[in-house]
Amino acid sequence: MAVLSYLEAIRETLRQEMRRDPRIIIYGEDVGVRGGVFRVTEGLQKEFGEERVIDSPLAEAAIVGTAIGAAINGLRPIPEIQFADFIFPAMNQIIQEAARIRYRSNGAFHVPLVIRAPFGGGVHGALYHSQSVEAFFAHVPGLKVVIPSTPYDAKGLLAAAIEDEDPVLYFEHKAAYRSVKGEVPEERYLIPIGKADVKKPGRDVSIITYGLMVNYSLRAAEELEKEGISCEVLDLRSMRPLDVEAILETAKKTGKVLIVHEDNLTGGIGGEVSALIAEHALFYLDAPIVRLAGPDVPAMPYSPPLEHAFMISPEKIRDKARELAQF
Amino acid sequence: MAVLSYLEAIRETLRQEMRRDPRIIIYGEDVGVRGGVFRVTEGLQKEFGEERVIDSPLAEAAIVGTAIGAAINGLRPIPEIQFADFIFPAMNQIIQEAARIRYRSNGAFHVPLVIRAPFGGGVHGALYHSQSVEAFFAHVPGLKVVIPSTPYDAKGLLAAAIEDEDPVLYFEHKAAYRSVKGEVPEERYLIPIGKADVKKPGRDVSIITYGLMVNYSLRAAEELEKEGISCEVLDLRSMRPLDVEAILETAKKTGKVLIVHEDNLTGGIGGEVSALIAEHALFYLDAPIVRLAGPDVPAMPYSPPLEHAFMISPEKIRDKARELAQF
Amino acid sequence: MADNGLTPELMLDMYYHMALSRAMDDRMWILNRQGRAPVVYTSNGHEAAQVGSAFALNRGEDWICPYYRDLALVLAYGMTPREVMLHVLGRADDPNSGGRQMPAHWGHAKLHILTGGSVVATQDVHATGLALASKILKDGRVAVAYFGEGSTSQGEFHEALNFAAVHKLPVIFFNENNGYAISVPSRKQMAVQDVAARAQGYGMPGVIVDGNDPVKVYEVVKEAADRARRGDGPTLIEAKTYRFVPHSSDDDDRAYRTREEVQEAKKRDPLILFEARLKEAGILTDEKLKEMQQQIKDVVNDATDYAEKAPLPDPATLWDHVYGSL
Amino acid sequence: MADNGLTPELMLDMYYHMALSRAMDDRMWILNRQGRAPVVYTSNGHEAAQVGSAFALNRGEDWICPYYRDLALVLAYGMTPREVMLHVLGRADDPNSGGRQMPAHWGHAKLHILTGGSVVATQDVHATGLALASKILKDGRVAVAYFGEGSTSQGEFHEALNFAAVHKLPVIFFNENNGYAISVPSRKQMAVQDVAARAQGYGMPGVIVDGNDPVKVYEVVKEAADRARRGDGPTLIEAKTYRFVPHSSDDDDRAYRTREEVQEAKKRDPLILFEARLKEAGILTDEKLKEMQQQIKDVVNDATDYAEKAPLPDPATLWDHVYGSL
Ligand SMILES: Cc1ncc(C[n+]2csc(CCOP(=O)(O)OP(=O)(O)O)c2C)c(N)n1
Ligand SMILES: Cc1ncc(C[n+]2csc(CCOP(=O)(O)OP(=O)(O)O)c2C)c(N)n1
Ligand SMILES: [Mg+2]
Ligand SMILES: [Mg+2]
Repeated sequence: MAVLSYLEAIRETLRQEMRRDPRIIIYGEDVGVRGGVFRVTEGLQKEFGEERVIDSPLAEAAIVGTAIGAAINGLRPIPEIQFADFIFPAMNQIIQEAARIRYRSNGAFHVPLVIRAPFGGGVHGALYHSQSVEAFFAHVPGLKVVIPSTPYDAKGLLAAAIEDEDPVLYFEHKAAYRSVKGEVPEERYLIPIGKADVKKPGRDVSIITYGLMVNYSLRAAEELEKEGISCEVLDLRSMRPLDVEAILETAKKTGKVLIVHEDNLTGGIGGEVSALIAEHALFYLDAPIVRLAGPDVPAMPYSPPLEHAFMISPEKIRDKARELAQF
Repeated sequence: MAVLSYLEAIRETLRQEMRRDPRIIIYGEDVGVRGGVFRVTEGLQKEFGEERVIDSPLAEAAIVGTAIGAAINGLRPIPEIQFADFIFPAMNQIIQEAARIRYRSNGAFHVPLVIRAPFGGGVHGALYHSQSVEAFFAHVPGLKVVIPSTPYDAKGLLAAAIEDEDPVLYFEHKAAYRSVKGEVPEERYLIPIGKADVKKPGRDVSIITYGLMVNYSLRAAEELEKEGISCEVLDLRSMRPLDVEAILETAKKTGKVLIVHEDNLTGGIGGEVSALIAEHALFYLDAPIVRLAGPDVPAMPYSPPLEHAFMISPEKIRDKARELAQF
Repeated sequence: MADNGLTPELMLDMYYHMALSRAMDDRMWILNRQGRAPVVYTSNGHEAAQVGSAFALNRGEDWICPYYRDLALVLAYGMTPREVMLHVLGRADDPNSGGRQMPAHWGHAKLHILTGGSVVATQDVHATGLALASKILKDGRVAVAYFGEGSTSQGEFHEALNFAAVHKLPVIFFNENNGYAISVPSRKQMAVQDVAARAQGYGMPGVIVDGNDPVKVYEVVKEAADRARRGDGPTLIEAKTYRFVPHSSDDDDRAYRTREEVQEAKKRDPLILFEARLKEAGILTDEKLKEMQQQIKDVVNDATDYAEKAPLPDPATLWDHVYGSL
Repeated sequence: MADNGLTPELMLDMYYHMALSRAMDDRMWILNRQGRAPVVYTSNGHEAAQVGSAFALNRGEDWICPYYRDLALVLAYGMTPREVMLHVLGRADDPNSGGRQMPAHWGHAKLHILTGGSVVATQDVHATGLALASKILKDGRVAVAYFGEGSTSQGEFHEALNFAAVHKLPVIFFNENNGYAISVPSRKQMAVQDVAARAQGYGMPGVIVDGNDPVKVYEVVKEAADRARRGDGPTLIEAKTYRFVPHSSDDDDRAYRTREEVQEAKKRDPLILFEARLKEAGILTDEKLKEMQQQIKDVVNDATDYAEKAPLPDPATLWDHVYGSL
């Protein structure tokens, strides 16, 4: 099996899907000639032509809004938002339109649409090239939100998102693009949206997380293993719908839950996960439910000491998990 | 003391504040000649002139964005978004600009701004005139979010929001505008943002809520009182910052917590409140933390049976609280 | 009039739909005043612009993206009075939304009437997207977005026109300029007289048309549609019109415009003007008119009765259609 | 040239700032290639447009709302090279952001340089708001928003211009049209040749100016500022320019434009043109030029050294300035 980077897995999946389904079009800022600012779409315009890989005007509401129209009229658009930070001008189209069209039309219309956007920090991107925005969308019924942590998942989740008949936000961690590598089968496969994945089984503490933090949590778990602490790492994969069953199962199994995300603590996905456990598995708990998340400051600063202070690291996860194990 | 409606309390506070501070301007769609579609700003243009009460173009990003500029250049703007549902085009200005300007400029700039918007359902407003949008903003460091439940709070919180040096979202429940009445002192007073309020003390169950649901919860508590069940009703008043201390105090006191909001369940304020308790007061709990919230459907439908099925009612609250008391 | 393709029959049919819409509209307001419809919107005064434009399209095949003002449009496009009333009364069988949306939030998949929400100007972008797909799929369809002049202040209006022009898409932007956005007069909305003045800045034709003349409207829309189908790109059309009644049943327009102004505008009531014109041309006789009026009365009564008897949605359906599959 | 108010001294000062900016810019790229600055942006090629416009304003009093392209602008507006380098290297004393923002995210309260984020076009709306306050407070200030042609596709550009025109605000929209938005050429950005063509649709003057000529730019900005101060409202100015180097240090412009095109554009390098012109006019001598070049070298070295020695932010300050008070 080929070993691909996270970025390559996404690119090759886009290519495979576009070969499979002529209705798929890609567009966004710089996705064509330039192949995207991260080069995720590199080579695709060459293969599929200017009509299927479109350099659009610099206008996110138009990018998403026209994709909605195009989806309704028979295409399968995969618009790219250049950085997740720039998705806000399209908020109105995503939340008020894409998410509500099926419901408001009583099922007469629907919007098969995959919005791709790189997110996350740790790459000197500063306030406006480091944001985690998944919580805004995970709050919205009608949307699905997925975040892969590995090249394998990147492929399977992207194919599933494209297959889905509803709008899916697909966030790619930019720090994972080149640093995370793994085996990826050549043939097409789908990873069901809404299913979490136990990336490492364990007994003492459950680490529930997603995205790049899965990789960091695995590193932390590995270190703790040497200390005799056994962590289970649950990769949520999908922020909406959440896999409630898997969340409760791991909570019940270990009785100690650490939730990790890079997004700001307050109002992040972690609160929802914690609340689900506190409502449905409370009496299995042996310790408080702990969240380790981005600090409640507006966004990630640029200067290395500040960026470092903001970012969640394997060490921070390890320390919190150890503390919890020893509770 | 005068008895005012919730709406009148807001209008009279705006008037009082504008008399006090000539830097205050109001603008938005239909706020001038028409006095707002709910007539909250009625009479203000007559008193303060067209320059201080401005009928703006139909453009929410411009309404909020120009208010940011005006605030930085010395005014105290109070823009109105006609319905909270229409705040999405301004999301970019609120989240990426207003919330981050102080932080990104290292304190050199700040944005004293109060964004008013009617929210909430139960008035046949359907999908786009019934929404609760507070969770989106409560997730954002740099913003403050308040929601009054009574005319008294409406005045004190609005004055405090105007006094605040940072952007505050002030959401008004449109079903409360005329139905909720109460005594309001003539003189100016501030209710500190970030402080919750025990609207009714109790022993058996804590109901943590805000906005119109405070009124509904009080009704439920009254009924349960007759059954010998004593509920404490905590009005959060401020969604950001949350009054963590007050939340933990009531949770520890009763050991049984019911969180109520009209906004969709998943990703709503309730998850955050629950997570705070599950992390910091877990061992005081005698029962699972229960959330009663708007269903996870895209937005409130129009037709009465569907609207009714969506809305939280005093009866639904009563039943849940009773269940919890009997746990 | 012959060379534009409008036969006497078509013109009579236009008139019928204008009159039907006015009658439906009046009935809706009565239902509201009787407490049987919590809120209603209106197309009263806009009928010529809407019906004229509908007739210029390949109805049911081309896409229209209406807004809440477009009752006459959707009727002319094929929505039945019964369907409209099911919608207005929030009934389960409402094809627009199954009773989920407020009245006047149109959408009819089979007729290619795009579902609309309340947020103004979003449909401008959707129409552009529909047209993008049509260009790629070569399905020959034109998409038309309808919108008020107030909504042109929204950023999405701008983004839509710009995108459409760059990609030369088969789309028409049809503005119904009635001079007000609820209470805000257009001089507070924009510093130019005409919405059409913006077209040049996007690189597309901007056409002003008398919105009280359905034939003129028909002609300019036809031309724009031909242009679109030829691959020559979008057109911005501005129909000058007037709303004769308040914005919605929750509005009171006396707060912001004089009765004299409204009376003055009513002298150019498109329904009355077109009636006179058809009579003058010998297309409409007194007899035919009476017959038509009776037919409309019957149709409106039938639609109202039908909808009032129709069941409301089952509360359990609250959970339907959140997703296609989970 | 006398009647425009530009004395020889002022013109020399203009040239100095253009050359200083170019030198600072070059240094920043070196720092990047050496791994000492993770990312840098550029104003290389835009200097005449930026400096010319700055000199036409009441510097430090009027508001400017720059974007990441505007190094020459902020230098001409009074930001010192040391301040710039503190910013570029993310130092604690960076007056723009205390090291919080990426390089080229300007903001300097004392100089009335508005803080900017990365989201394009938001500053157009802020400038409009600053001007709204100026109009109400009668403080005599003009606000100027700077932006690339790519960003004019954003809805907020439209909303800003419309709002400003309706309220006749003292604001100038200054477009630096370099023909590309990263890799996207302007023909894929808009279907018109000139950004200025949009002005008419808002009811304001649209002025095209040679962005390689700082004097011409100075003149049109001066006129627009006078107009604004007179209460006659906003102006849209389009300076035609070119970016000589990649979009940022992360970009590789060979992917989207030929070397020939870049070479051709460089024949109109504003720095070289202005130097020749000043020499021709006898304002700049070889001696003076040499002296200036040495001065610039020293200043740039000093700024770099100073900033490199300056402390990075204390991690504990991560929590500062979230709110004024809680
Ligand atoms: C984004 C948004 N903001 C506010 C509203 C509330 N609103 C509904 S209609 C309307 C006025 C629209 O005026 P115009 O576009 O001229 O259309 P008309 O009603 O005159 O046909 C407003 C402000 C809305 N629907 N959407
Ligand atoms: C809303 C938004 N979308 C995308 C980006 C990413 N981006 C940064 S600069 C740029 C191109 C801007 O081009 P232009 O406005 O012409 O300015 P120039 O860089 O050419 O001076 C893009 C797409 C952004 N900063 N903001
Ligand atoms: Mg109008
Ligand atoms: Mg450019």
